[in-house]
Amino acid sequence: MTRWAMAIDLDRCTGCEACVVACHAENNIRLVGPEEAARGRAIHWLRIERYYEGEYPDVRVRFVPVLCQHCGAAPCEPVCPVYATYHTDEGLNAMVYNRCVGTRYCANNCPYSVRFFNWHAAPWPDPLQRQLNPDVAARPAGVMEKCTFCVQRIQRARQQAADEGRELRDGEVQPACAESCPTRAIVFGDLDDPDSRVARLSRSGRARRLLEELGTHPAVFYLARGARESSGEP
Amino acid sequence: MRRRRFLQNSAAAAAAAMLHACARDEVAFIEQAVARSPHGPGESVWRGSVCQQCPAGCGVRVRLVDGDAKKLEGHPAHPVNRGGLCALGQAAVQELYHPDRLRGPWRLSRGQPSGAEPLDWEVALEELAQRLARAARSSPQGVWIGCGSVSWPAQYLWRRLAAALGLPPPVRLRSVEWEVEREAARRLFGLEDWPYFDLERADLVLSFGAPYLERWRSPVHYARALAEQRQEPRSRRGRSIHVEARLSATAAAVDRWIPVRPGGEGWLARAIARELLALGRASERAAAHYRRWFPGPDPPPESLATRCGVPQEAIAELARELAESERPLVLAGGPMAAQRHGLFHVAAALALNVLLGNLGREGGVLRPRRFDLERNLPPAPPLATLAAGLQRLRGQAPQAIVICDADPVHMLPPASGVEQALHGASFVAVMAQFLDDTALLADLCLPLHAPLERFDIVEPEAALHTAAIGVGAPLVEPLGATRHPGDIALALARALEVGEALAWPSVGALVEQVLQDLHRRTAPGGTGDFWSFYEDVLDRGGLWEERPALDGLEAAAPREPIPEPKLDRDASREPSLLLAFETHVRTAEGRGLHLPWIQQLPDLLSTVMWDSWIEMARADARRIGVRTGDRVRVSVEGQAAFEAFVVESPAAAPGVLALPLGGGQRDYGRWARERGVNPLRWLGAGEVEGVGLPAWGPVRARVEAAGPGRAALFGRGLRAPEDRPLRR
Amino acid sequence: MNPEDERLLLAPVERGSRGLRLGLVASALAAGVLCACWGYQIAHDLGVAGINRPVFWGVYITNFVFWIGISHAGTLISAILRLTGAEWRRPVTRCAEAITVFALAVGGLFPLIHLGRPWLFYWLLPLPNARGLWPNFRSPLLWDVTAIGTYFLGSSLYLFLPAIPDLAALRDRATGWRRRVYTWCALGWRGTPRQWHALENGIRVMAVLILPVAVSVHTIVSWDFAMSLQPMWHSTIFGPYFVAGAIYSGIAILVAVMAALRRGLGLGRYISETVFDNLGLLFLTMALVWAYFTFAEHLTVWYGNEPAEMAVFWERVSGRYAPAFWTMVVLNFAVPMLVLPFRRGRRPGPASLVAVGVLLGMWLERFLIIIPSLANPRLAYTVGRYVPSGVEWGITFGAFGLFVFLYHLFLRCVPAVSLWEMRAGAAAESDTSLAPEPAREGVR
Amino acid sequence: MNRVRLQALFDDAPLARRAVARLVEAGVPPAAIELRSATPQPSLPGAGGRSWIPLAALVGGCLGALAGVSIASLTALDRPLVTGGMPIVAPFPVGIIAYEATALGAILATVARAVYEAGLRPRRTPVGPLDAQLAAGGVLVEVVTADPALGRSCLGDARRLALVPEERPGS
Repeated sequence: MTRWAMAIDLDRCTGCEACVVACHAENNIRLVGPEEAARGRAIHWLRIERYYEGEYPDVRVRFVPVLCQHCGAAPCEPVCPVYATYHTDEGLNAMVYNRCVGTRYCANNCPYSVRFFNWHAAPWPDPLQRQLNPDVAARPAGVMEKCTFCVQRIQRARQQAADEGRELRDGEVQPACAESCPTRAIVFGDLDDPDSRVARLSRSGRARRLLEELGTHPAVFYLARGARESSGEP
Repeated sequence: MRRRRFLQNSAAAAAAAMLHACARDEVAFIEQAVARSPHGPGESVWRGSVCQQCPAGCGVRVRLVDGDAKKLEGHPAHPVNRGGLCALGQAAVQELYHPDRLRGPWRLSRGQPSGAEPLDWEVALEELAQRLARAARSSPQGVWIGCGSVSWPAQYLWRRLAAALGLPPPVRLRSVEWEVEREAARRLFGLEDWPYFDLERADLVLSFGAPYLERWRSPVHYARALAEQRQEPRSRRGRSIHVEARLSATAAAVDRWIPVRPGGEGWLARAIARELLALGRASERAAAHYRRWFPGPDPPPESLATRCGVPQEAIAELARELAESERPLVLAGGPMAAQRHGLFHVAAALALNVLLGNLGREGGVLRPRRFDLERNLPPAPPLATLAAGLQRLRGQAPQAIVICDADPVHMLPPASGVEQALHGASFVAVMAQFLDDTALLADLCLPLHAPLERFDIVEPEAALHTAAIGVGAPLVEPLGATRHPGDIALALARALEVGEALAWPSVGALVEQVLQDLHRRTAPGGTGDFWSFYEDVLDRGGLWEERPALDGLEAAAPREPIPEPKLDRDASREPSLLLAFETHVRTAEGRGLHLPWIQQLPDLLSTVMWDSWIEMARADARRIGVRTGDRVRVSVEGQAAFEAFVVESPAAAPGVLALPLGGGQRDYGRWARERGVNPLRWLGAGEVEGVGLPAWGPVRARVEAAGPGRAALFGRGLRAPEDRPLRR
Repeated sequence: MNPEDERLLLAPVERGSRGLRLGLVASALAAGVLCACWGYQIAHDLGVAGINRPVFWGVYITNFVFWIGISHAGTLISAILRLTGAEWRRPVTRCAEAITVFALAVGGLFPLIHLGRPWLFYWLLPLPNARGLWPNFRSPLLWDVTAIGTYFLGSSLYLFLPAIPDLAALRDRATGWRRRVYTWCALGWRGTPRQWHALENGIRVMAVLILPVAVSVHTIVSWDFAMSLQPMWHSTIFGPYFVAGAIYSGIAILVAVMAALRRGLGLGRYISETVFDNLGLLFLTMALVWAYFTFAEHLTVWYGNEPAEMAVFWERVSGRYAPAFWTMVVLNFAVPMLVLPFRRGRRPGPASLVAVGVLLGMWLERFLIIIPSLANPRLAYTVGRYVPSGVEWGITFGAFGLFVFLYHLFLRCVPAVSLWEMRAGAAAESDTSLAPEPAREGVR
Repeated sequence: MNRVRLQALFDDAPLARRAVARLVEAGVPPAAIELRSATPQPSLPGAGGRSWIPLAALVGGCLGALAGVSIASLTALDRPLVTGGMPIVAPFPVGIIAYEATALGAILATVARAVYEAGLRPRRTPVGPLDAQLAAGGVLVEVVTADPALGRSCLGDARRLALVPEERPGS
């Protein structure tokens, strides 16, 4: 049994947003343009939230890369009237674009505000469409979308492993964000494998989860800033 | 085996067919590449290459599907980026397929939209050749060639061409702060290069202004280094402190931010030096050097404190921390270096390394290592420094100007005189991928290959303690009738009958020759099959030493002292100080802003997309009655300048306005056209003392409300709800 | 009740009037605005609306909740009055029940309007389909579909059943095609004792059945919000809170409509001051109930002082939405408290003015429940702004037009006041008949 | 020999009842007599009797509930997708659906039963001269008979009396 999860080391994250662009490049996320962006329609499956603490001159800033937390008990799932979003047995919070009718209820019920709506159809001025990733469906207007943990990469890796007649290795599957991360702050893997890096990080004393108190069982672990303690951390 | 035959064939063919050689050989290469891949249609092929979005020279892996580039990833083994790739690098693939890329030569009429007409390459090259010849005949000094390309073949071949034609060497076109940092390195360490800062192994990093987590040198490399410095094998977590007038993304990411008065960085460094000397941390020799660099009497501590705006005790504590730490390291640079006293700021800060005695030591300042690519090639004089180049530009108006892969009009302040020169020159040719501010002023515009469409070698401009080059091969069919700048030089050489001086049929051939040389030098005893080596290098997208080396670095015997700013009373009546800053994607070069991914990337701190913004303290904003998202009108030194969005920041110092670099291009494609403001147009501030470059930096300014606006902010919230001040 | 009463009540149906025709045309135009805007939106995608991230629901859902609330006027009230056998109900019931049906029709449109892909709305119905997928009954939206469906069907029948005798009367007087139509509608009603008996029994049972449905409908609408984790949505009292608000706004529109009928059709003799006086008292009670719930809701949030919820709370009472909030408090509480307690304040004129104010106030209440919560999600980074677009305003306006239009049509087809119930009322007053004898066998 | 339709309008229910009594004594088959009124007249023959509507409502409700439970649970079991960590057949939602379905079933059954008990179905009904005046109140007694004399003999005390020749089907 596999349960995909992610660990993000906030002590390594410098907020460079390479992951954000990598996500766009991998997942055919549409450009909305300045006007739409000003209307709050910009789409970033992954964003770096920054929070100020204190006032000038002693200000601190916290960065939190926020993406779909692929909750074990996802509030977005039961409210979808057409099963457009549901839970795969690998713990992914899957989004089926062509089932979606666009009630946007899932987005309202997501405490992490990581779901996005296609308010318009996507423009790809020629030859920009040549960059589109053939493994990822382009979304029509009127449907929700969100981070998929790069499910296409998971599929590809699994296929390859199958071809070579072996199990998936830890760290073999890398979402676009994790792969691009200059500081290697993002670790992805199988939580059910106790020896996987992500599993070990999730047991670290620095590990927290976002809005855990809501009982959503997020699959993304955040490692707090500051010195790591030796226990368990790879 | 088939590879070798192909290459020989193609080389021969290329040699035979003069002008189109390069193009054909590349197409052939691509066909080969696809044919060689074991995958069928629709399958991904991964090939190595090198990123050219900035001079850092990261190694990349390119995902190709059916001949189209789909995705770039960092090369895990490349010493510069070790698998990471920054936002700009990721976006290179979008640049490749940008709908507004130049796809053929154009005759332009100095910015006038009328009279622009497409040309054939033959015609274009013919004209360029004649113009160059004529100008060279009248006076070699009358030809001004500027080169901003990070491609080594482009630089080498143009240098070579200039030499062959008896023209002055091409000018390295980089933004001012790069040059100032280089000058500081020359004076302190006697380097004709940028020193390498071994951040990863330092246990205390003190940076003055250098936005090393954003765009300085190689953000990817230094960000990774910081992460490791904090964690990987070491037991104790390293500390990092950042000194800057504004809370930059770097300041936010390090452990502690020390705000200084704009223009006070150097004085803080001097104050720390004073403490260190007092603590006796510095060796006699180092102290002596320091005294010769800064002969002036140390101002009293309290005056130093007021000059840098940092309380004395904080300074003392900082000095103590430095003195006590095992491997302290001081970095300096960034926009701060482009100020009038930039050299002073950078030098004063870097000099601390000398006092701390960490030169040439682990976790200290190291001598950069390079493969000497030109050792066994026909010699070519190095690029002229920007300072020298601008000197010449101001001297006598050049007849012909050729710009290769750079946008000096955008990235240098007007005081540089580049724009006037372009207007004055009788002929201007620009090699560019896009119609940027410089290309707009050209008579002749020659379109360039995108990096993924051409053979290339890139040397990390700010080299590491590991010699490395990136090698790129054409992986996709050129989008249009474009060329490698080096191939243009070769074609010109042939047309101008100096072909024997540049005897390579194409850049591909030059790359091959250099690699052969490197193979001889690096491979044990030059053994091993060159073609497998060649293929291996192309597949990995480069060649690099496996492990870093410690090259000694000595403080240079000081010749002249570093010019110190004299305390001039600030006469201006304008209320606030306006300074410009870099972000992860916004640099003086303004590169990347033509890409929607980059434009739509929310700025880390302000979360603004698609435009420039003015960052100011909430109190100041309230005073003029604006709030985040509104428009303000900014006037600089009394005259109306520009409009921009306001973003209130809890971290902004009262009375200080900050404006991001980049933006304000006149064209540069549909997504950058007339978007935002180019601060350099307004922040001109005399000359950088001791360097002779046009300075830009904090200027006195005034803002007033210009009505409500709708800034594109991605996240409006500033604080986590639990931090909200209690309402009573 | 004499023939000219008859004529007067049937006049709108049989002869109509200039006013009615004008109203019909005007409201038809207004309804046209809705169609035009919706068409434009379908053609140019939902992006033409002002909704955005994180405010994914805007005035469309506000209107939905508002209109469904409105629909609680008729059926609920008339059912209660029938069961309690309140005599003054007689002139009220018909026009009240009509309000329910048409408000539901209008409100039911909005979930469709707000869909990203409205042409796929039927995917929300449990129909066998090629996708081999059934709707997800765990979603409150499916509860909405069933509840509103039931309520619409029920209240339509509940409107139709008591109207049969009047339809028969119209049938007997009409000629030509209208006669044919009425013949069909009247189901061959003859008015035999047996028919009367069945009809009255039917109506009584229906009245009992429709009440729990009416209560459940707005409870479920409230659960659309209460089931979610949004700050200030996740509240247990939302069910009763919404029902109270619904009845409140329902009475408001009932008062307004009856005042309009009174003036427009000159029905002052039937819809008398006493009717308004009684309704006014009910109105006052609901004002108090609504105020009580609103207070309780905000008190618990404020005292609980949970950060995410407080963000929404302050946004409402002192932030960007404070003007709307305090307008709502004035219109829904202050004004009714100042006017309705007094007999003169419950007269048609003032009462209807208060009612219009309350309608606006209740619309604002729905708006304030939906928008500030969405604009202040738990992760404060994503604070949002929302400005409704022209299209959204157009559709909102058009919805009122559509309602008025449907109501006009209704007035042209069925008497606004139930003839036979008025007759029965009159008869009951002047009833001097002897005690009934046991009925004879076999008489049909 | 042709039959006639006698219509007699009485001021109130008691008079009408007596008239009916007389007609029955005169040997008119009860089936040939019909009473009509524009308001409910509980005291008229046929107005009493027990009604099965409540029972119908009950049965309809049970059927509705059954339908509700089955549609909510069977459709879920048909596509067993787990969402939000909830059980595939979640009790609360099923309950809510069942609740609404119950009401729906009961309502439909009630209306159907009421219509049936009233013997209503869309059809034309012959209207006599006096029907129009019924609206003003009173009770109408209608007899279809071969002997017009009945009118005078039994319905003498009616407020108004009318005689219509019965149109034969087919003639």
